[in-house]
Amino acid sequence: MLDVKTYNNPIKVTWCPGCGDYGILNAVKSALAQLEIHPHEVMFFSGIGCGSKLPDYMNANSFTTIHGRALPVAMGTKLANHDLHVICITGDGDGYGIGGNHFINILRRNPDIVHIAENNMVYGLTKGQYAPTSQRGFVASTTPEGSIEVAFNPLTTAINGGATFVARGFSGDPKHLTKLIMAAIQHKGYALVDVLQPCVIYNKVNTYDYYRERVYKLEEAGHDPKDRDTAWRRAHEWGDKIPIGILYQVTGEPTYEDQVSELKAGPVAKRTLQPLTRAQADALRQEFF
Amino acid sequence: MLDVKTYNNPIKVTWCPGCGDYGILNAVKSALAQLEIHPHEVMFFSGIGCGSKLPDYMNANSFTTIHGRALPVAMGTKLANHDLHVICITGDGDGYGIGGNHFINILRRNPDIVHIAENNMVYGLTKGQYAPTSQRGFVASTTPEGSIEVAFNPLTTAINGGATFVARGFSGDPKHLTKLIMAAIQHKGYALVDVLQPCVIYNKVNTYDYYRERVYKLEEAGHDPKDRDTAWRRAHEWGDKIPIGILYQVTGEPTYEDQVSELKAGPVAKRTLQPLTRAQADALRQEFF
Amino acid sequence: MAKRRNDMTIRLAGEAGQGVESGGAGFAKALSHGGLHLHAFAEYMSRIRGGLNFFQIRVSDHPLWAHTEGVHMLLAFSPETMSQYGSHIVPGGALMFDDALKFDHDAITRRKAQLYSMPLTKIAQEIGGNKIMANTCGLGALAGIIEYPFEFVAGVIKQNFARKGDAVVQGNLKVAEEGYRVGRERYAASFDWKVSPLAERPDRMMINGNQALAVGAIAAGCRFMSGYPMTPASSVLEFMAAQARKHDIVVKQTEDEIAAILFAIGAGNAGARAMTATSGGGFSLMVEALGLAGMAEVPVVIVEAQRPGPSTGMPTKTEQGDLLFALFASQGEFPRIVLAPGTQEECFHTATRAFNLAEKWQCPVIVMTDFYLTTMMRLIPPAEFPIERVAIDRGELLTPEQLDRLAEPYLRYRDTPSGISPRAMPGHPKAVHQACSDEHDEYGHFEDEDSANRLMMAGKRWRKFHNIVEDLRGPTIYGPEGAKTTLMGWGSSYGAMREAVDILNARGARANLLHFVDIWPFPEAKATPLIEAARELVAVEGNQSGQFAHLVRAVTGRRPDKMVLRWDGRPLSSEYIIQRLEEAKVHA
Amino acid sequence: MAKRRNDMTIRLAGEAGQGVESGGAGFAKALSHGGLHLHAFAEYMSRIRGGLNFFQIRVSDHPLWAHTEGVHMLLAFSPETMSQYGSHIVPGGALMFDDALKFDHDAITRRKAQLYSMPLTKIAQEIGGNKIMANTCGLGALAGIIEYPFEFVAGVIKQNFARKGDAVVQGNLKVAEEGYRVGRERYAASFDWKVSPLAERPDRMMINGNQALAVGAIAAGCRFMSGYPMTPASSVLEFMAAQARKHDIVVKQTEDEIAAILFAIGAGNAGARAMTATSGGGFSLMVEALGLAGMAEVPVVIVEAQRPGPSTGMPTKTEQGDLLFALFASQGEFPRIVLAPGTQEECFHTATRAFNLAEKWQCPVIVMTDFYLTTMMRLIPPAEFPIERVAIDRGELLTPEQLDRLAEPYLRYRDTPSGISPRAMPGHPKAVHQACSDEHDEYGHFEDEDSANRLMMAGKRWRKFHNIVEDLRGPTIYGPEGAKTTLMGWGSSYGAMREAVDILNARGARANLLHFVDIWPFPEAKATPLIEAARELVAVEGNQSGQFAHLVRAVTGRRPDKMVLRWDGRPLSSEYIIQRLEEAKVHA
Ligand SMILES: Cc1ncc(C[n+]2csc(CCOP(=O)(O)OP(=O)(O)O)c2C)c(N)n1
Ligand SMILES: Cc1ncc(C[n+]2csc(CCOP(=O)(O)OP(=O)(O)O)c2C)c(N)n1
Ligand code: SF4
Ligand code: SF4
Ligand SMILES: [Mg+2]
Ligand SMILES: [Mg+2]
Repeated sequence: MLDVKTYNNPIKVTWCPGCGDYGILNAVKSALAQLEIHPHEVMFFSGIGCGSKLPDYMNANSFTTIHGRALPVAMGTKLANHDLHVICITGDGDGYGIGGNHFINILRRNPDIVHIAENNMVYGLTKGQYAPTSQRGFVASTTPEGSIEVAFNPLTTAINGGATFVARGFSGDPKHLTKLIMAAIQHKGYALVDVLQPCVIYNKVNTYDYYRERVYKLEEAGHDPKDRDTAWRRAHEWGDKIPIGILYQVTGEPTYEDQVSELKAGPVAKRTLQPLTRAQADALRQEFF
Repeated sequence: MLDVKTYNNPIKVTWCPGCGDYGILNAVKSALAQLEIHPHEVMFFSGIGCGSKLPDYMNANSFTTIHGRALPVAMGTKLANHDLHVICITGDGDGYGIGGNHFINILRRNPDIVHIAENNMVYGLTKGQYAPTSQRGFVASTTPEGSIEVAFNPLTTAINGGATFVARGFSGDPKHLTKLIMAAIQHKGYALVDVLQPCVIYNKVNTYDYYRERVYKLEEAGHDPKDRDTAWRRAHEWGDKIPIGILYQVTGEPTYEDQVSELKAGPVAKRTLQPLTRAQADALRQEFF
Repeated sequence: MAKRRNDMTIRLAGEAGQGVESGGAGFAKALSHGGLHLHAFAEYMSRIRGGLNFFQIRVSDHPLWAHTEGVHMLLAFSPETMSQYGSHIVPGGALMFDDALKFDHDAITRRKAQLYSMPLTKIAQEIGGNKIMANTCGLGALAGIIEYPFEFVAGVIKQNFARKGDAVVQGNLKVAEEGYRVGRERYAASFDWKVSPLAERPDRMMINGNQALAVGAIAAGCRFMSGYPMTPASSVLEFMAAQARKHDIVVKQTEDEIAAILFAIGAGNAGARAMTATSGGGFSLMVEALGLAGMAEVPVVIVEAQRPGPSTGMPTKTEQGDLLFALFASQGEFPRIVLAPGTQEECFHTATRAFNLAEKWQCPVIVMTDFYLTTMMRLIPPAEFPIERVAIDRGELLTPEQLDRLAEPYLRYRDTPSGISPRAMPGHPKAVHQACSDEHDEYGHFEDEDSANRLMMAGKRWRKFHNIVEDLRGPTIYGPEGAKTTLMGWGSSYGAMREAVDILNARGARANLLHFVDIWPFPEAKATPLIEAARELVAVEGNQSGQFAHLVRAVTGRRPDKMVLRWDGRPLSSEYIIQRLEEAKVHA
Repeated sequence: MAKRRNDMTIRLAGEAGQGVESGGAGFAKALSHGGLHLHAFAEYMSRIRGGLNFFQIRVSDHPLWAHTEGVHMLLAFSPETMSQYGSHIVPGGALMFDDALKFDHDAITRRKAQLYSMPLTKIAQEIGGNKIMANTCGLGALAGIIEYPFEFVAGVIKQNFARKGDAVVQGNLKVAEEGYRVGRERYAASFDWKVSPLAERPDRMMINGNQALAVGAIAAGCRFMSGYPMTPASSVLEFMAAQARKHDIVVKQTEDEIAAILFAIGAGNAGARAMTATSGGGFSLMVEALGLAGMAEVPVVIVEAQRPGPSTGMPTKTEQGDLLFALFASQGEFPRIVLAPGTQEECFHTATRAFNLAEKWQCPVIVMTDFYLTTMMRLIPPAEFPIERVAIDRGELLTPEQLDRLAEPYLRYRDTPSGISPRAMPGHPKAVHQACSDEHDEYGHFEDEDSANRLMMAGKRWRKFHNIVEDLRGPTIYGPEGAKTTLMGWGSSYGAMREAVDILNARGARANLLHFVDIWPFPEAKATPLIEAARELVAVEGNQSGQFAHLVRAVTGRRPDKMVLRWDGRPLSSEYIIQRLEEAKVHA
């Protein structure tokens, strides 16, 4: 195991005291340390939002992209250099709201990418508007009479859309979360870890207490993550009992990178660039005679 | 019943001979005629693609928007004037691909909007690239070795995402399709009719014959569209047997418009505009003292 | 040194969440009740708690147009404020702080600022029984030091805490009073700046740019707003959401900015006055739909509240860096109108004009603001916001009665001399309405081949673009004619330029200004003579390249003689302009 | 009238799906095998079957740069072609058609065109046993009428039908031969234009702009392309997909254009040369990400193949309407490079330069083409595409060995005099790599508050922008120095301008041209003297407002004396330019 401090950097964390993002940051570092992945072997991608600042607080490769767009940038990097471990960090508004189309499309592609979503069910950084994951009736600055939309369910959507690993964690239980993130990294294929992340400022509904009273662990409830139908039904559970743990996992599916012929000889980013040979050039010109 | 010719206009249809879109156009006209909806009472919204030209071939209000964006424009219109029947016509690339985020969000909102998707599982107008709905392995100009993505399933996605009416039609059976469209129009809430639409030029896999051999009618198979789990499982069927008909319908859910307090007094587009009264103006200024 | 009365700047500074903004707003209210003129603005970080924020109040007995850079009294809630803002205190000014906080005193005194240590927490605890009232105590002390009558502070406390019950009101009152007493006793004598209430105390509105815009939109009959949160535009959406019920406005936060503008276009095409608001990043996502509005000729108002780019940039800072982007955004060529108000009053009037212009010319109207303008507040007489008397002109929108009488078939895109095609709301039996993003014929049907039709339709849109300019205004002129130096700017820099002009003229350096609200189509006929007449033309802009100067040169050929540009995320100020003017070399 | 040899234009026209393009390409090949020079371009509709398409071949014994408007021989496959294109036939020219089709003969003869009725279907049926060979018959007849030796037609038939088996080859050969015989017998005498093979018949490549760009990209070592289909850019993606296996290029069609550019940015940042291609509508969606590439300093090449806007516009027509949009797209200010090749050769070289510039300056490079340039073909000597000799310059990309030796901590955004920060590919233990869309410090960490840091980082990017210009080229000059008239244009209009210059000079009206490939940052030092030296400066552009003229005036102050603009969806041609020049009034 590596020293967790390997991933520390001198940047001052700007999250509010008590924010659920701290637990996620610690869990991520701890998972990497336990798996002995060095800072230069992993690359983080995030969007914009409170949660998306996470990579900035770590010593590791990262690309803080734009709001909602971590996934496609990560995909481009993975396809250019699949030697890198790729971890995406998104907010709920970021990853499921404005980034919704990238989300449903990464599900169909199964790249070997880990996606950790900091799901606080509110827009934190922009000061408390409702999010797609906000519960129906959630009162916020832009929904003074309460949201009138069905909340977006990332877990059922992921299972429905083709994800091969779907889990939910709770940032109030960082040990359990660490295990989930480790499992996600070890999973070959796209792995979603949706994290229940209390925003202590703007979400007065889904608080630490709210979750502590409700969460239960799937692995303790005899859940079989291999069966898609069961997983999908389970993923609808919300209310008195909220499941955390691995909801769904199917192994043996080829990753996207595995299926790209052009990557058989190794990452394209690592090929030395030189002009084509005379023979290659002639063959290319030949297309036009 | 109105005369179907009511909806004719002098525009020359530009679809290829044999295109599945003809059957859809006829079914749409026939459904409106049977429901006695006049051309000025309905408004069509489409994107860009072969299928999206449909509204141009009808005598009825319409807005041909941009590629992938019919749904949000339709939502804006519906919220401004909910007296209009609103029907969206999208291609599969258009409505489920580039427009994917609008699709998953309209599901959560349940506006009283009909969405007819011309699903030919290929990009027609741009000459035959693969689409999100293309079957895995589909060979096209941009996927010379065949698509390596899980095909997007609009039906399971709709059921998963909160749609209150989900059906599939086949443009080779316009009578049945007409009934589905009528049911969709009569449904109060968002209604998706995904239509299996052969593209006779670019999709040599999913042809009329392909479908004729495989489709069966749900209503003849004793399917209960009220149960979401059953519907979701059924919506995965693809291969030797392909279900058409109403997969899922739940009634009694409030529409989005029903829940917007500001619309209680009627469509906002129809209010006469005049300056605020002195009292209103004073109240507004009062916010800043 | 003689006391200076009613001309000072107070800054409250601390971490996010420490009540800097609410405290500042309360104190501003107290000053306003004394009939004083105010300018207030805030700086905050892109984080929710911690960090460094300030709220700054400039107070005077005459109307104010902008902030100034020097601070006379800094009320510090956290030690970091000192290292960051200490240098902003003018000589003789003071730093007031809770004696419970640790400061690097030397650094301050080295700068010739006075150090006013106050037992704020202690008083709050002892007198009020709750240290949360330390802020109240600080504000009381502040009033005491500047010798502003306590009754005004008391009035605000009563008003603000009323809904928390009498006990809270009384507690705060007592704490404030004690703060007042101690502050005055200890430091009033040594502090040179004083504020006293004026004889005339008319009601004035304390309003920022976003609020003024939203009020203008409501006054203009906006019936639909869709948006997606983005600093500094979010508060337009939030204000509209709060007002929605009262004015029957449909307000919708959408999944992204693409949907936001498309919802508005759908509503606008259906006949509701519709708007959206965003910042540069969101506007980037709206670009494709902007062209749709141009092609389909849909009226829609888009507020573009700028912040420093590129990309995510500096979310809570200010810049005027998106002008050329807004002018040319989206493929192809189509009529659009770009307006950039400079003050709250202009925000209000520009909003109402924007809706009228959008409907008259059936095209998108972009209103450009920026972080500074949207958040800064001034005290303004209510008469400047004649909400009940705005003119609503829907242009050639056909009424149901006109449509009933229609003889020929309705043509949505009828070719007319003005370029404007009379518009029917969809839903009338006489006027089936077809709109189209593809090139189309007069009816609205696809016609993307024919050359003659293309020339007709592109010509029609082109005529609109050329005719719009008649409805637009030339620049505002302020200052003496034939001045030696002419400052030229647009949008939010108005206040800073105006104050700079006043200062320069007071110094005898004859200066005036040309300020543009109406930017595109460029009001060439009205502006060119004024630009050409300028002796020394100075472009003043909150960006790095001089974007407006680029535009002016492209249209008029005139190159500014100097450029005063600012792009460090901070707003232009009169001091900055004058200092740069003195340094500025001739622009190469 | 004397016969004119080797200087004519042939147009094949019919519905989509009737084989207009394949027939035309086949005939072009036959001509090319005779050593002739060709220019070919097609016009088609935004539909898959039916409608009206044409494929036009201009043939000559000297190199050609553009099409001409007049048609000498129109081979019509459908009646509509006649009403639409009849007027394009020059006096004395001919319309050839299958006698099975019904035409309005009068309309044609009124225009002084000859009518060549041919039993194409009949011959196909009787000789070949299949009416599908009517096209082959028509091409045979065409060759007969222009007296081009049959052996060249036969050669192409053998080549093209080889994989369909001998029977098909023989059938087509017989049908073509009979067409040749009948055509020649009936009409050769009355037709004035003839084509004969040249003595020299070097191999030349028949290549269009998109293909030339893609070949350039492959030659430059492009390793990643993502895109979303959009006319007229799709064929770049499709060509790359077809070549992907051979050159180990990852090619990905994404869910939309937003993802397309972001995939490319991700790949570019990871160290693979990456590109995307789209048209204006897709580029609109890429605008936000463009700014990300600017801020995060990621090399990426973006092809913007223009078509007439606004919005969906005219998908299969041509225009140069997106220039100013490309220059200023996205919020804020950042370095970008905009290049606009004018010919296939320039497409190739511009693509290779684009990758080098993108990596050297670590910024987005936009290559602007348009429908006309991307689809028109010319016959070009292979030496013009020196694929194996392109220079690959990755700029300051640190090698693993350099990184191994790194002494200080790696700073992704190190402040340097050039503005370029040496770049590490993520993955090296010595260089943890952090990229950021927010304003950041040298390391890449968020720093969106500090004024000094902002000035450093914005200054660094600004220096890059100013230094880039040293790598850019001034305009190409063609024609005599000190000409009376100087045509000024950019991108695809090169060929038409060049031929116009030749015609004008042949007429004694001394003209030359300035053609810009490198547009932004504007190569001021190299261009301004040339622009200022122009006596009569004429802006030639395929748009309505004169966008390049706007830019030139903004930078140099010089306003063109005349404008020749075209915006009906059709490409500029020498005839159009000369005609407008004669009509053009001084630009107001
Ligand atoms: C295109 C764009 N639109 C809007 C924003 C403003 N913005 C920044 S973060 C954010 C949402 C934050 O919510 P979420 O993604 O849930 O993250 P959280 O802050 O809650 O962790 C928004 C809307 C932006 N930066 N870019
Ligand atoms: C933003 C944008 N990107 C791309 C295009 C080009 N385009 C037009 S139609 C189309 C796809 C057509 O496929 P689909 O939506 O499935 O409709 P179909 O033609 O198959 O009916 C595309 C990519 C466009 N018009 N706008
Ligand atoms: S606002 Fe909420 S999500 Fe953001 S840092 Fe604070 S607690 Fe965390
Ligand atoms: S290309 Fe396909 S979808 Fe398009 S009109 Fe032809 S058959 Fe129909
Ligand atoms: Mg959130
Ligand atoms: Mg399709």
